[in-house]
Amino acid sequence: MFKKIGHSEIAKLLSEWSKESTVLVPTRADGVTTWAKWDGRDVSFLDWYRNTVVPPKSFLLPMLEEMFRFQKGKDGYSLELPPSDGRKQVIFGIRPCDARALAIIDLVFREGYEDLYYVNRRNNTTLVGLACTSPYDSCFCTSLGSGPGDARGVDLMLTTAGDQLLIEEVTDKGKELTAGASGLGKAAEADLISAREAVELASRKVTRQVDLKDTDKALLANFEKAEFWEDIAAKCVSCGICTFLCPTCYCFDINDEMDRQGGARVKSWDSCQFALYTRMPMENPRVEKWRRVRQKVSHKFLFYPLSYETTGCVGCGRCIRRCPVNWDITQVLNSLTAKVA
Amino acid sequence: MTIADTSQRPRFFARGNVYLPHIVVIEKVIEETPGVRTFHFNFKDERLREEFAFQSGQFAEYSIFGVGEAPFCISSSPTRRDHMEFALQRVGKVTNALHRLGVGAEIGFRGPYGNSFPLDFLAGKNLVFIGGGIGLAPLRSLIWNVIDNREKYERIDIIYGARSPADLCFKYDLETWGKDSSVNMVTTVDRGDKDWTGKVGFVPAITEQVAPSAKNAVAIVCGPPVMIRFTFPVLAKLGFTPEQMITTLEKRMKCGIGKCGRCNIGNLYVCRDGPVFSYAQIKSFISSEY
Amino acid sequence: MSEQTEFEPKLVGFLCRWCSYAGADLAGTSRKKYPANIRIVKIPCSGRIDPLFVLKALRLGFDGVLVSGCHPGDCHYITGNYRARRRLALTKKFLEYMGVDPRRIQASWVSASEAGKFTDVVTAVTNEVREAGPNRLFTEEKEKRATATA
Amino acid sequence: MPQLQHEARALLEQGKVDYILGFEPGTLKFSTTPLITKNKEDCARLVVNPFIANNLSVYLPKLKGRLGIVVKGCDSRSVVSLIQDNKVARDRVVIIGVPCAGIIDLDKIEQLVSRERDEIDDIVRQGDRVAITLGNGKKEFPLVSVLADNCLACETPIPKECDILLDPTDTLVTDPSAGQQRIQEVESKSVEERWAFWEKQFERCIRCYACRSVCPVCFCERCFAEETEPQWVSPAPHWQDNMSFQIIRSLHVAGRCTDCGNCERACPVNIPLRSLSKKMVDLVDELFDYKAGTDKSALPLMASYEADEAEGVFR
Repeated sequence: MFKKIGHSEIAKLLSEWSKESTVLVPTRADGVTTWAKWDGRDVSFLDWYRNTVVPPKSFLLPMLEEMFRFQKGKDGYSLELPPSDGRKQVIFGIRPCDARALAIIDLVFREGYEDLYYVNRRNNTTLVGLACTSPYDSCFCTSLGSGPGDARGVDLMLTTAGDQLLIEEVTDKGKELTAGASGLGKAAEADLISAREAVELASRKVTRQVDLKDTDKALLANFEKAEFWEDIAAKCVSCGICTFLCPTCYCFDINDEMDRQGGARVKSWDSCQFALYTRMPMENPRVEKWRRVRQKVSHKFLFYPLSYETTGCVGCGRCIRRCPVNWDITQVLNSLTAKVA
Repeated sequence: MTIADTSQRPRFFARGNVYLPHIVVIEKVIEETPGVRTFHFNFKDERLREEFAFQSGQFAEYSIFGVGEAPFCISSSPTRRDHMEFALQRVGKVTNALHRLGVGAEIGFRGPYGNSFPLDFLAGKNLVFIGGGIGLAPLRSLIWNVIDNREKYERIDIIYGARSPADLCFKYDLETWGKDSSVNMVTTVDRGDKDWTGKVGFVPAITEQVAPSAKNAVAIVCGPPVMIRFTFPVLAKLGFTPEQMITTLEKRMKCGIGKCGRCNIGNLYVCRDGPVFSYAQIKSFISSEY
Repeated sequence: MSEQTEFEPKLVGFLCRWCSYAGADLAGTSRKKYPANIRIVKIPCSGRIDPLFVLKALRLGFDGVLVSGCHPGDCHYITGNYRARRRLALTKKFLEYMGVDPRRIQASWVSASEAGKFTDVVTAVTNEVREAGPNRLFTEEKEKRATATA
Repeated sequence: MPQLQHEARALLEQGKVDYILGFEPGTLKFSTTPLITKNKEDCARLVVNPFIANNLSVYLPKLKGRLGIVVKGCDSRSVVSLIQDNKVARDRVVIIGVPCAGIIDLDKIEQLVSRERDEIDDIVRQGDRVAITLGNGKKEFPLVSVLADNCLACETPIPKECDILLDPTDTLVTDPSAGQQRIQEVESKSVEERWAFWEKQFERCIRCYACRSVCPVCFCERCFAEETEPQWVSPAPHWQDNMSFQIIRSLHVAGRCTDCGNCERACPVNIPLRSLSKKMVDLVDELFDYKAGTDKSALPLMASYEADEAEGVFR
């Protein structure tokens, strides 16, 4: 169940995993913390990494993806699926919030008709979680029943225990990674205690709080109140940052593109905050900004609970950190419940 | 049964990947109005012609390779399976391109998607079909279905309107139904011309005039959103309960299978949970989301 | 294709119908020779030119773009060519800053009677674009490598 | 900032405006957030500080009624530019000018102290220096090392077009060459290197359109990037399309952009967008002797011309 590893052994471990899988780690490029294929050496991210700007969902739902290619020949059209690479990937250092977010996307993409682009990648992906030690002031995961050490959603969970990392084998997929890996030791009771303390310390740093007890009720009660939503949406500038950087937002667009070799149908990220997102030639149900803001908030905190009995938010705080006008979802949620109370 | 119960409906049989369309061939093009055309089509693959099944009310994603995909209902009836039909108004990039196609052209087709009209629920009832403009397309599939099984249903009223006589779609069907003594057909236009002898007035107003009885009846409404919005209150006034009002909705449906996110009304996705809804299902969200 | 084979550039010419297009026509009817590298698009006025056209032409792989209109003061619509001048000057300078060889974006004033000037302009522009080499601005890195080693 | 609060409140009370657009403290450290209100009590929350980065004129075209707007020098020029484009009528706005002493660039501070903004305890501007508190330690830096690039290059810190001019709190310390540095870095490259540089930058664009959304002069009802017939750029984020979008956007805002720096500030993936917008500002000045938003009665740049200009481009 529990193992441990010293910091100095991590590079060796990643090297071993790199033989069979693409190992993705946090890195910094052009001033942006992002994910990249591990370069085979650098594990310094363990010291500085808090979370990435773009969430790791981009490795399961790429920003841009060719669905299939088409070509017109003598006998009409022929379609060709992209070669499935089938290569395994390990996302090393995923934060608990982002891992839980993938479990939320699973609800949509695995239900009914499976989206094989997502599902195949998801099946080939192993999530190695890294418990947070320094959450941002915009994080609010603890209000969503989670926290810096939450292991639900990951396959392996790594938690700082002194100068070592405690490894919890959460799933069978995780065990496959640790099986036969070198440099792993057995965790002692003291390591577990030390890890628990580290998580508790981190949890206390998550100071932003929301009360979600009556949020769904408040949203339903105020759903039709245009003025109320206009107020909430007033300063929003309708960019796509909050949705594109949201680890649970999955909306996409489908377009055809022609090139010299023929054409392709491509899937790319889309956002409910864009006015054209719902536009039909004759009608657009969400022309007004407040309707789009209402959709974003309601989708996560009313529609998700109605359909899946979970909220569609994990409290990673990216939408707060990166919003160019500091539109703060926690402020909105708290004002909602205050309104109902 | 509820309308949202979709477990029994025919599903797209994709071989593996649900986004990969089948190839269908256009067999006939009918100019319904200056902006609306009906396309008759069939699968290129012989086997699919046999195996393919759908129900009235279901829709599909049609695509022109290199231009894009758009959703339209299957406007023909599953009781008449020598070919299938869809009808569309020329309004945007994909529909413009579709209107340029002629007989023999190949397009992509994936479907059928969505739920369908609840035939079991409709059996033994008086049916009131209320359609506007191209909104007759999905109703038409059901109307033919019902007429081909006429003994299963009671009284049939059809109220159909368009902006002008020239904008009436499926005139050949309107004529046939008008002559059918087992159907009460009312056609109206917003504005008539010198040859027009039928009714003049908006569909909701004409519905109020025709005043179909709500007793043992179900109203099935489809048309432009503004027509739907004004027809429901009229029906309510006539005594129809929200469960007795059924509509089929159109939204921007890119994926057709509840993934891409844009066609929701509340927590329901038109493509996944619809397009057929009872008013009872959507009334808490409809006034501002549709 | 080896690198030694002389590169023949492809150009698109957006010509005002009132002057430069007529000038090109005159060049044709008076049997003046100009390089066949240019594909001509007739536009109602040089003022119709949108930086989007220039960029799209480069995106489509044209090696150079020529916009040609009436001489200052002669615009059929009075001011269209002055507006074109502002737009093009800015487009050219800005694209140069972005990294587009300025030789790829060219402009000229050619009247309906200047068949000779038209052939001179096209010849000069074609030569300059030939020197600038093939436009690989928008090709993918892997395609660039493929063409380089081919 | 009692003076601002007082003035804003008076405008609402006297019915001179329907809305006040200003800044209030944000929910993150060292942040401010737009305050758009009809309620005079809210005016007590208005602030002016070195973090009022947003250009509030972005809200003008869509808000109805008479608007009292708090502007810095660059923002006031955006308002003028919107007036020139008939996007807002002069008599519909009451312009409250802030004599701007410069906006502090938190990215620069993060780099200087190797800490992210939420880990910093305090940032205090003192004249031409800035003091940063981290735990028990306090570090001082010259102000010019933490001011935003566009502020270093600012020529109009004091709003000219305004109805109420607030008292200055501090004076702006500029350093034009420092503000131009990153543009010069691009210029010093060869043409090929430049293209390669931008290609690399736009590879990471996620097409969130924040640059467009925060830009007051990107006011089109429908952006060319969303046209489908013809489709000029793909909605999918290929670097070629990302770059094409930004090139054309830059050209569309030419003569309107006042170098407020908000496109670059909004970009979540750090694309140096000001290196484009400032270059455009310079080109417009150099070619046409035109400075955006300095004359409300002037025609927009692209709607006017001079008989003799830019001839060098034509054969």
